[in-house]
Amino acid sequence: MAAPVFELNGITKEFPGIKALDDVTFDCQAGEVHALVGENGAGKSTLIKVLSGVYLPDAGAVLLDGTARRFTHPLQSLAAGISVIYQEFSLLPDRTVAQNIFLGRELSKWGMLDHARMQNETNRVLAMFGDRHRFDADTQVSDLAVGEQQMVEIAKAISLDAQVIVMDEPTAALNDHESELLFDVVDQLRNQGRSVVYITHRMHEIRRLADRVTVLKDGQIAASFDHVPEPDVIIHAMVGRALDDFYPEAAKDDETGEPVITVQGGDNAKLHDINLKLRAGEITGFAGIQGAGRTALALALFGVEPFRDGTVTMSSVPALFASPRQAVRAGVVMLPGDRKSEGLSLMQSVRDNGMLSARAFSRMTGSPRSSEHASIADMDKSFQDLDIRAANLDVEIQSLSGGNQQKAIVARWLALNPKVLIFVEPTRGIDVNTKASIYARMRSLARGGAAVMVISSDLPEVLGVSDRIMVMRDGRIVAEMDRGATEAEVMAAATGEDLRGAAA
Amino acid sequence: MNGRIARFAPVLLLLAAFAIYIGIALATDQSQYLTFDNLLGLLGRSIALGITAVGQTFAILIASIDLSVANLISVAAVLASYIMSGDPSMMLPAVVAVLLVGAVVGLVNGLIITQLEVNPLIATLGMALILQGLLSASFTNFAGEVPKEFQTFAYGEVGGVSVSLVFLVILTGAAWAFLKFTRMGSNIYSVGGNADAAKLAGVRTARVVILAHVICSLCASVAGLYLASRLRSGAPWIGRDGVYDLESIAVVVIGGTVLAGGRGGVWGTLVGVMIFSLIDSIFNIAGVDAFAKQILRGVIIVAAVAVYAARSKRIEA
Amino acid sequence: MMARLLRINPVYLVLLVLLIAIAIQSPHFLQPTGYMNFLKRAAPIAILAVGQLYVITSGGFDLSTGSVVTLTVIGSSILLGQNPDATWMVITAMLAGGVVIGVVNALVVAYLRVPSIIATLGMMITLGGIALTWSGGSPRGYLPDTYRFFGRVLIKDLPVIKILPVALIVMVVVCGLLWLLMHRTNYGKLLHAVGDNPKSAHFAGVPYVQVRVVAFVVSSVTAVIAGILLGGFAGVSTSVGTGLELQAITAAVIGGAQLLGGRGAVGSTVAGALVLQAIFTLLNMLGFPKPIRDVVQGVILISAVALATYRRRKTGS
Amino acid sequence: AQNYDDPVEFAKQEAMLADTPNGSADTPWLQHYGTDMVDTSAYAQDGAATICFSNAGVNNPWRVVGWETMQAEVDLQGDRIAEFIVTDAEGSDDKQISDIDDLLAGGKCDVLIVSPNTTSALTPAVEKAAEMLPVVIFDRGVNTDAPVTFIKPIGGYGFGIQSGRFIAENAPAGGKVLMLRILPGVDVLETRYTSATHVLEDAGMEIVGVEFTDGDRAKTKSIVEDYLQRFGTLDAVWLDAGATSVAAIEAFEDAGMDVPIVTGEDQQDFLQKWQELGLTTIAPTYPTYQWRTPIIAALSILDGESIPGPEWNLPQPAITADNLADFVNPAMPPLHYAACGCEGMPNYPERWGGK
Ligand SMILES: Nc1ncnc2c1ncn2[C@@H]1O[C@H](COP(=O)(O)OP(=O)(O)OP(=O)(O)O)[C@@H](O)[C@H]1O
Ligand SMILES: Nc1ncnc2c1ncn2[C@@H]1O[C@H](COP(=O)(O)OP(=O)(O)OP(=O)(O)O)[C@@H](O)[C@H]1O
Ligand SMILES: [Mg+2]
Ligand SMILES: [Mg+2]
Repeated sequence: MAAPVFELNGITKEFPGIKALDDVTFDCQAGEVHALVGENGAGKSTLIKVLSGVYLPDAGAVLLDGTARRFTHPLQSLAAGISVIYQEFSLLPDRTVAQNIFLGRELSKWGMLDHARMQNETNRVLAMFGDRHRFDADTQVSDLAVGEQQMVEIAKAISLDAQVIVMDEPTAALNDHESELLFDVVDQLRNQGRSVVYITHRMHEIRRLADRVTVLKDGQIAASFDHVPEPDVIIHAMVGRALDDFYPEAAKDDETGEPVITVQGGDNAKLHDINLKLRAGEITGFAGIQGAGRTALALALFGVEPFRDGTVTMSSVPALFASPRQAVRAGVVMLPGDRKSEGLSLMQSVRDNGMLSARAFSRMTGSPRSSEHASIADMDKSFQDLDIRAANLDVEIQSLSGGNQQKAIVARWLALNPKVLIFVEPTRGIDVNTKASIYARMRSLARGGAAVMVISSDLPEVLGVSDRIMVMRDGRIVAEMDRGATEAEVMAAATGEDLRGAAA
Repeated sequence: MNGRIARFAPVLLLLAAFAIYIGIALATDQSQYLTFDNLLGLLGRSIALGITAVGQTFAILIASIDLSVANLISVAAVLASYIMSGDPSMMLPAVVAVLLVGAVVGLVNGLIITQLEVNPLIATLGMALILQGLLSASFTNFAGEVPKEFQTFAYGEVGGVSVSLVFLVILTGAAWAFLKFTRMGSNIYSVGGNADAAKLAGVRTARVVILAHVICSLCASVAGLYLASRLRSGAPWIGRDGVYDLESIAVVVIGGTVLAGGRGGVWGTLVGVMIFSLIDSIFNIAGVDAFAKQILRGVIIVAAVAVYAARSKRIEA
Repeated sequence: MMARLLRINPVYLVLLVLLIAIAIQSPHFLQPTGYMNFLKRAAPIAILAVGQLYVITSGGFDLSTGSVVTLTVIGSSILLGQNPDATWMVITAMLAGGVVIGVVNALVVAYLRVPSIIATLGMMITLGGIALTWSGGSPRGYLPDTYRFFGRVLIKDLPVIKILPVALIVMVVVCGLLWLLMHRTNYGKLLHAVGDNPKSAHFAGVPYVQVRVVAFVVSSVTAVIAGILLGGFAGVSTSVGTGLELQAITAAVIGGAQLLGGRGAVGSTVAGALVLQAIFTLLNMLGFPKPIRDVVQGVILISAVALATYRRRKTGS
Repeated sequence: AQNYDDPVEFAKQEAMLADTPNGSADTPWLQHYGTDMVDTSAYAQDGAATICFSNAGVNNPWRVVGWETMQAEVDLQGDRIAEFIVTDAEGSDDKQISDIDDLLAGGKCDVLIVSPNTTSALTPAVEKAAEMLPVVIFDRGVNTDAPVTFIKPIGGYGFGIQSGRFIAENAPAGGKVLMLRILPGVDVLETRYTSATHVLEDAGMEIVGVEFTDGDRAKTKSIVEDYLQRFGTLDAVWLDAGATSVAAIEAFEDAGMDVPIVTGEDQQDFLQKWQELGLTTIAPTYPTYQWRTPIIAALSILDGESIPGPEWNLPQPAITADNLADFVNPAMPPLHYAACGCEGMPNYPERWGGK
């Protein structure tokens, strides 16, 4: 085997109260895609940050082309040819695509910025995605959809012509179409002889891309494969057991009840002629390409950007909410897609985050220990049921991993016994094991009589969890399918093209 | 689309203020205020504010703020007139000393903010108190005097236009070019827009923050020199009495630079200054009494900022 | 061990050290008149600081409180000058005025989305103008003894403590109630959540506008109460409130409040106010002039925040 | 920097205090010391005058009373004044310079009155204005003789002499005196302090402290409380201005002590407290009737009449126990300055906030 481009040898990294990495060894060769997988909190991102110099390891060595290096700033690793797409976005919304791509290494001529050359370079990099993207070098980033912003991130990393490119869950915000663009880019990189470290929770991406697979668990190497094994082998290594029932079983016939919420002729700036019934006991999945209007529909139902026209009713009572508070009061709740900015109070404790909504709907002067909807004890029990892992429940929630944070928001809503739950990208950045438990939770909520709405860019997920699938395109619901629909059928409806032939 | 409205909002506000000015001048039969000289004079009213605000724009662009400018202005003015003491040969040393003090104050502000990670509002407020205290402990009144030659800065004219006005326009132009065409200028926008992202991309954010504060403080020092020239001397209260801290922030924001950083520019700030001068003049020709003026000014600041803010969907702190 | 020490809010320790230093400087301080006078003077600033803490915890600043204090004193004296027997009615009217000002501040912030520094700065300027217009620039009327009771009267001939200023009772009651509201009710938790992340609070169904309104109202109402105490202590003047908002912010910051929201404790804020008052007292005793006081206030402001940042990093919280 | 401890000026003002001013004692705002007059025939013009006034600000009660008095004087003059154009610099030198520019640019002024915010800063602007039209300065001066005249009361030294002497004569010999000042750096206040200090020291009084109050009543009261704690008692409190005298008096009251000499000024709240408690004290004045004089002077200039100049020194009476009753008027606001010379003017007392 050729010498690896980089090696991480015996890396150990501790944070106050947690050993995030424990004697981890990892490497990557030229022209290779090495997949790094593991549950939430396994230490994947931390390992990458050690490689790139965001963190200094407590023990162990970083070797590049066989020489030990000590990066203390991402800039140094970048200069050494390591480029990272971090899990958290790092774009400047008020600047253009070109300005973002050249952030920190602007080209200049005679001491003046060379705007024209940066523009050209940017367009050259964007060409790697083919011509199927909707933006160009001088588009302002804030005008882009989330998936497109992720593509800018990727373009930025690629444009550096680095030898090593690390992608930390790059497809988390991408739809299938955009994911395909990305896979093409990864193939191109491999063919150019670059090394790619690819972190993901999605098994089919590993099959599609990886040459090697390493599994992290609790900060240690759980398994390492020089080939791509079957998914259940990987999953077994990640969770320590096989996942038999990954997706929940379908709703039984007698479980589907009356419509809980009904929309007729719903219309606003982004949505047109929405007719929709969400039924008790049923999980309704929403599929569509980015910008199809799924999030907009969720925001309309939840009262953030309400319908301007049409009627919404819940058991024949008008339910056109003007604010989330009204929606929640009526029993419609949403789990936002962007947990950090829309879901969490990062500085508050896990408990306080869980209790937040229960308190919001109790008397303001009432005791925070036992509000009308839940007591601290109830909440602690709920946390336990959901298997939330935290040092203790009084730590700030920002110290928890993404999956555990998501569960805390689930616990928050459970306290209010909601009638309609809207999950937006419920498993973005969440590991397989936790995913399964969230799916199971959705089903049990439905069994409890709630209507569940799921919006996800992960098509297998939509197909796997839903009893009924609604496909959206250009702000309209264009198709309704039953459980058992195929990816090809859904994509055909979502794109308006017949892809069945092409998919074969 | 929204971006475009935001871009021109300061100009629209300026036109509105201008229309009111003309309207009132005509309505009260005071058309003598509408001559070209008078309109130039309008801008000339606010040179010190303009110079300070150009600097403040840099601080706000990096999502910081500088509340110490007013007191630094006093320090600069007092120091300048104290060192000059009427002696033309001391002009150069005095200017150098004042700029040096400005640079040091900016440096210290920047260091406190970046190295001690103190909230900029608090850091510069603390600096303001420290500067004012040190100055008042050393000087209690007008100190020294600037020589006649130095008064050219405030009172001289080139081609019928005052030197100071020309200076302000050149300063603004230079600041604009710096922001637009240099890497450092680009970094200022990046750090203001998303400091973490800039850091990850290898921008030395601390240096950018410090530089922005140094520029801000240098501008305030120059404003102090201007006031020393205009008032012939410097006193420990002139910066504070001119409320240059709050007014400079207000004009920057009215000029379209967002307090959260990363968006805006110095030409907008200059427009903001013109709006403020116009408002002052409107009050003068309409004969609004001093107390009512104050009420209106408070309302106008909030209303002008609301014009920008109401469009944004963000939930502000 | 070190970590545990770091976790205790150092403000209490600092307060203890300062009080010991004062007692050494002036043994008289240990007698009832000594420490009671100290507490009496600290009362208005402690009350103001706790009110300010509510706004800081909600993620903003309230710069208008100083002018609310002034307006309260001026307004009360004008109204009572016309009808000296109406003390209770005037106090009620002033508190109602405080509520209105708080509501306006909050609505401007929440609906017009004007950053709270600018919104309350505008309010500060406007209220200053209103106070001047209402009074014609100079105090009018007077404050009868029934009104001045709260700020001026000492209850005498008590066992052990001998004297007890009414202002101290007011402080204990007000701060006690606000402690309960902040730390023992749902509201307090919601306030922290809104300050931490307004958007996620909004999405969690928190009535964030109401939460903010209450925070600003608490702040303005505490300013009215502080105004009643200050007017009671020394009578009418047009400058009573000047600079108090900065002292209140300083006190809250010394007490460890997290600027921009999400963290704050009433107990340590009161301690912060006492620390500030103790420092001023000590400087006076040591014969330092006012300018030096400013310098010291500036230095402690910066170091308090720097220390808090440092602690947070060390304890990893 | 200026010299605030000038023996020549001290002697000059001391002499004026002893001297009798020219003119009728019923109209002190028209009186003047000495015989120097300036000829203004060059400025004579016909018809109603447009008077322009650049005010430093109305940012303290003294200026508020003065400003009302001046406007009343304008009303009193009726048709003689066609227009009275005013700018208010809100306490900023920079703005006042612009204001004067604006007034000149407006081109309507026949005569310009300036109440400078600070002496040296306004000098160039005033010089420039004086080239174009007659200028009258009052209250604070300018460093130039370009204006036609500069109207002011006797001055700060005189004020300090009056209150200092009273303490020296009425307090126990060698007694403890606390001196309270508003803030440093204001010329009229600095000279009050230096002259009073000389008088007190010469009389062998013990000055136990000099403190700045920022003109804040709460601070004043706190300071006096602290001194009482430290020294047990005080024999006199000297203040450079009367706005916070009552707060100083209250500190004694609240401590349950007899009130010693606490000097003040002609503010009503102080005078009333004095009368109510039967205090032993004095109230030197810096009379607000000086705001009447510039209007009268301006009109005289445009009539070509000679007026006192280049310095027009107005009398500066002190209120004593003998004439206290003449000045006390509970109908007036607490910080109304009794020596306003405004009792006979239109709209008295409402215009000044009385009832
Ligand atoms: N800055 C930090 N301070 C304290 N603990 C941290 C920090 N960063 C990460 N951790 C902890 O280290 C562990 C590993 O986190 P890491 O982010 O590497 O997980 P991950 O494998 O990337 O998970 P995910 O799939 O959710 O992204 C987690 O328990 C996390 O809570
Ligand atoms: N959390 C949010 N809060 C407020 N507005 C949002 C939020 N998320 C999305 N939006 C708004 O909704 C619009 C639609 O979002 P987007 O472009 O992602 O399409 P979408 O409707 O989400 O389509 P899909 O979800 O099917 O991809 C966005 O342009 C944005 O203005
Ligand atoms: Mg991760
Ligand atoms: Mg979406």
